[in-house]
Amino acid sequence: MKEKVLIPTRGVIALDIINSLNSMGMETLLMHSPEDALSLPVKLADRSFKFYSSRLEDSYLDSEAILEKAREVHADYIHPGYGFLAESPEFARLCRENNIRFIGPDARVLAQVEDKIKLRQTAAAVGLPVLKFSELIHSPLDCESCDEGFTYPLIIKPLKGSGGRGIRVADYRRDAQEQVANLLKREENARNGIFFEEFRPYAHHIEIPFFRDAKDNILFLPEIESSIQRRFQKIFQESPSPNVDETLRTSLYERSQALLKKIDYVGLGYVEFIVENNECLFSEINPTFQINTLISEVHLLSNFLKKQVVIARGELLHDVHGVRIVKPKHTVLLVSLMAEDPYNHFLPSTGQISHFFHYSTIRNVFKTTLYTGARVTPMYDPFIGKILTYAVERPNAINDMRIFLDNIIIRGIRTNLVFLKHLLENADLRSGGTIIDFLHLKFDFSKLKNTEEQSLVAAALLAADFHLDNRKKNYKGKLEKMKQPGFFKRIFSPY
Amino acid sequence: MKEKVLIPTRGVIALDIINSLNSMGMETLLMHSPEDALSLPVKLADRSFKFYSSRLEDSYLDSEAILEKAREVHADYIHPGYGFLAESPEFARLCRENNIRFIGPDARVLAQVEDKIKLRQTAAAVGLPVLKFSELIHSPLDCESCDEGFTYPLIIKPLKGSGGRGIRVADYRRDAQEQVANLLKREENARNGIFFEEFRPYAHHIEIPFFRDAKDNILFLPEIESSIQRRFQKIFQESPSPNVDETLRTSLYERSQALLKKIDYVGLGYVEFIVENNECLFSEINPTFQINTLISEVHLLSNFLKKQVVIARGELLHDVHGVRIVKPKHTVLLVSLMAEDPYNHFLPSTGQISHFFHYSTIRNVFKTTLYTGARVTPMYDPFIGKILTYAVERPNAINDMRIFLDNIIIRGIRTNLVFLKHLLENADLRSGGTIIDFLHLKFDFSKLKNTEEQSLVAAALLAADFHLDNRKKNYKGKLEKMKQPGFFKRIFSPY
Amino acid sequence: MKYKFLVDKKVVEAEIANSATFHSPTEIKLDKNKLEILIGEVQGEEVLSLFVDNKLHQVEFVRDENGYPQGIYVDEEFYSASLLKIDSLFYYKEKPVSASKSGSVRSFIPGYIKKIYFRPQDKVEENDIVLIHEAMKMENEIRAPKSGVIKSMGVQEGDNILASHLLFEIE
Amino acid sequence: MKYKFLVDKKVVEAEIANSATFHSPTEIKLDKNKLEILIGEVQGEEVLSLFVDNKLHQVEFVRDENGYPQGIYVDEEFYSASLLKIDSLFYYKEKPVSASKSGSVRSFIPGYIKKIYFRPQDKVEENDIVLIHEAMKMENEIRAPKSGVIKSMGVQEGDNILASHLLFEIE
Repeated sequence: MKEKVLIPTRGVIALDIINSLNSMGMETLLMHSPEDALSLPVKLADRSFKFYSSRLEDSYLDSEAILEKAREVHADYIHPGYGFLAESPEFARLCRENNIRFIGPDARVLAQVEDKIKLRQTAAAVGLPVLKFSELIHSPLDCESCDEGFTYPLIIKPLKGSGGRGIRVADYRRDAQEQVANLLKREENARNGIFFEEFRPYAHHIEIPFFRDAKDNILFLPEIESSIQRRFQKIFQESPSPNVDETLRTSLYERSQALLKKIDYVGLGYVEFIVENNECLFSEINPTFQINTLISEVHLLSNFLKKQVVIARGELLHDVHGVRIVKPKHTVLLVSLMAEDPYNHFLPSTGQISHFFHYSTIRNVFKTTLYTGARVTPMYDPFIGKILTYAVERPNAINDMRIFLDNIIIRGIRTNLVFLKHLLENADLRSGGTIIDFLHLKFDFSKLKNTEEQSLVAAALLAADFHLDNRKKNYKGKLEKMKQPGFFKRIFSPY
Repeated sequence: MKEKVLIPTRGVIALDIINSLNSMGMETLLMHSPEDALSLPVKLADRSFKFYSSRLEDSYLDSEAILEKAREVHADYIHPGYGFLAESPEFARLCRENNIRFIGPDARVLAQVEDKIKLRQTAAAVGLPVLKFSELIHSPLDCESCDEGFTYPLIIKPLKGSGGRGIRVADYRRDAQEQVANLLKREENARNGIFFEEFRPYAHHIEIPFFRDAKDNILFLPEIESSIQRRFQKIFQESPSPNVDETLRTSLYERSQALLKKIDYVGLGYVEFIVENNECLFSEINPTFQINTLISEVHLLSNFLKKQVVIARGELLHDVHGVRIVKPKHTVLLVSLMAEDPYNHFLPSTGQISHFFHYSTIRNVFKTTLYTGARVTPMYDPFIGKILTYAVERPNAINDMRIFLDNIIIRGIRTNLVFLKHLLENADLRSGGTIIDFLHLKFDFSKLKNTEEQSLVAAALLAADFHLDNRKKNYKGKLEKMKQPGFFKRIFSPY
Repeated sequence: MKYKFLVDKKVVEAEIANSATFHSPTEIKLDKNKLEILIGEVQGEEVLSLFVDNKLHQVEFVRDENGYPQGIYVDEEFYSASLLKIDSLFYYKEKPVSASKSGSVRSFIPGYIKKIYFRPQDKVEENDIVLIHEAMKMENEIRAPKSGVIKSMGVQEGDNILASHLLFEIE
Repeated sequence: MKYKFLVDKKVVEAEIANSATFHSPTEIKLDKNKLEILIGEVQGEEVLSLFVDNKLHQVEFVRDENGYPQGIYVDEEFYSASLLKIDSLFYYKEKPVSASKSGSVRSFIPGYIKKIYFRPQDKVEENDIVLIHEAMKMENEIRAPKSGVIKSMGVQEGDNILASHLLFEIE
């Protein structure tokens, strides 16, 4: 009798979970919104159940409906993915009360990492330097007192919540006050409060992935640098980081270990640091399975989720005694494919995929929800795929990634592919100069187009188009005014 | 200035070559038949040139046209792929005369391996046990004398030629005579002759991939077992072989080394042995880049073609001094995707791909010429893709492969996917009992269908189809005779 | 309603409530078993996804020229099938008459004419190889169905032909 | 024939032989450069592949409602473009009049109405945030274009809307 796992989540993370669990011989039961009825997870899951509405509150956030289904199908586990209910202590508690194993840290741990200020205070208490933060803010008026000792620009963050949601950068106090006012309009922010945090444009964003069990056995994986972000969404990630040396690495591990022991964290997680020069400041802990888990799987050469399930069963990490640190054999890169139009302010681009093609090569993984005929809806996150390459030498990993991007064709929506291609050719990136404000300080968006040669090709094609059109018209004996010029079909795709 | 490589070949091997050369920073110039004008290699190559006709003699076999184009575009190299001109000493000679580097062994070496009987005699002369072969046959009458000492069934092989083309199995003498008569109708067979070879259904087909340079430095890669074949086409390959132990492996390497030294083979190649019990009999040498080169790349963790180019330049293997044997870290599997209908005697299936989808996972490569809209023509080989998985434990590699096959959807043509799925569940295969006549002796083709449960699902769907149709008809008030029954569209695909 | 099918030589009876539209999960009785069918997404007339016991299946119906089922592919696996009975009324299917003239030989799959051994007016014995029809790597020896004289050749060496192309006629 | 384009703010003149059909490799003169264009496969009216100097390109034309080019995607990269001249005859393009009524606010992309802060008849100051329009993870604060009274609300909280959906009107 297969063990049953209920998966009330969507997108690429749902694919990762379904795929891992299938290969572990477990039965995957997906819950999906009506909007997602034709999505890839529905096609790959063993069974799938539809929420009655696509409103978040009535679907992926509806813990009642999820638990009811779990009872009905006798699910042994629930894997919440990330976001949605994955970080909710309340939901973890409800799962336990229903005797369903929640795949993730328990309610106690989630509650501890949820409050970002308390967590930093705890970290400071065990001797970790922490990223500077302000008092809790409940009104725009608090800004004056709270920004004392900060220099603008600074970051405004909700006390709770994740996934970059609601994070803002303020350039001066008036700006801060306006943004605070708007953020406080959201009920959960008004309830929990928000706070200021120092903004370090030249620092690096470093994550330490780990597993910890109830007997203080810890498995540490190579650090992941995810400095390069757009709208606080990670765009380019790599592991190990070119900006972390052995000394720094050791202290990152030691500090993580101390904090995790202090809060007795049990499960999978990511300790996040802001690193600048030789300073490394603790920022927060991400307690969920993530997009970049794939990176750690390459380092570990095994299925990451297996360990998550083991710990959810209340067992110990059988292959870890004390502290085990996995050493990287490769440089692993991960880029995020987004349904955004780089030529229109990266606005979300939605629609149906008319052509989708990719040519897979060795030492490369492309996980995406796209297929020919798939629909990208405005309901959700523009994140539609991730691409991973790895090689012993960092430059080779970058080259492989660059080449692979040329072997992806997507028609029907606009994506950030061109942007990614240019990013991978950026000299600072290639020399390892990945910093938090990279896209403003190091990336020239005007470069998004136009080698001289290419614009000649464009001109030639435009001319050919008109020329053939003329001939057609002449042939038909209509020389006067062109009604509908243009010979080639509007969308012309060789794939 | 990029070095230019002319690539007068097609299909998956063309993709491999283009991809490797691109990643080496070389310019890829493809030559393709009109039939292949929309094929994937055309889309991935830097530049492509069309042969004027699709007849083999006027396209991929037209050495004149190829060399003319090579001169015109100032190609530095020609990579012939496999088959076609890759094994022609004549073509290799012509390339040299035109000062174009032929990527492959030179004319002298190709001539030596082309004649299968001479080569076995040479091998025997340096002390290798060889696979039993007959005198040369030039007429059906020769059969009586030539089958002396053989037991039927036996194998009939052309003296020259490759790719399983023209190989037959004869069950008794009269059968042999008929088949010989037919084979001799082909001009090249009449010229070169054919011969008998012993058929060993329970033996294993083992290949030793190697690189050898002019200073007798040899790089040996882990042996590949490719016993399981259909119509002498490899279907399932694995490396290392579960049927080769260390002692045997050592002697395979030693014997290969002795033979290669004797004929002073320079370049990439595969020494083929037939292995049964502790006997290992030399069969032939394949001098070309192959489908299963991908397997060796996983073992070597580097681009195989790079070394082929180095040797084509007349240089030495810089990282090999004396004999270097690469030890396998994984079990690597490779299956062949064929455009054949397993429910219709594996007849070739041709047409346009209406849906193509695959979901790539880690430690897995899928190289295929398919894309949504691609056409599979009857002109060529039904080989349309290869799928590779690898894992430390053989059973995991098999499971990963099995799961990955479920994540491939192909509509518009029939493929051997179902067959492959069943093959991977075969108990003998899983226990490593891969033998040359596997499909006749160990595989139950009737098993290609129908778990009890599944046929119930089929019945339910048929009933639903009719039922909805009835309702439709009733609704329209037509109860009498059904004209066009069936509610669902003829082809109904959720992807 | 009751439907009786022959599925891979096994007789299966299926019972469905008359009202069933499968737009909500609906039970089908099959002999001693039960399965629940649900139509997922629909686009115009076309059903885009179909669930049996909440499991999505890829389904392809193979029908004869009258639209009656000859078989069905479920998740790539083929099941021969024919309808025997709807409720109590038996169902008789009229076989289509295949229009093959003896003596005229057609290609059964697309391919390439590799070699031709006879010319029009040549005498042939039954079973002589008349031509080699190559489809992909397979060489098919096309033989004379009967002894006689080649009346006409429908192909030349090097031709690419489609399925059921006239190859030659014997009189 | 001579064609003059503005491509990314650069003027480029292209010259093509009148007879050119590009079904055989055909040269185009561009200022001091030359490029060879060849149409590959054609299916009916549609061109399936196009080569420039034997290199296959993915091309997508963006045209205005009259079919005139506004830009072109070449291998995913976008080039703004407009036609200036054909041979000697200048070409004037008439701009389409956009039909936006001041005071009535429409969505610029599809999305989801997260929050509404005003009701019809409410007074609003210019620049007040009237509603939050969420598209994917982005929250767009939709503000009042002018001071006045909310005449009508085109949406409710929780609505999923398409682009250019009427959000509200101010009088």
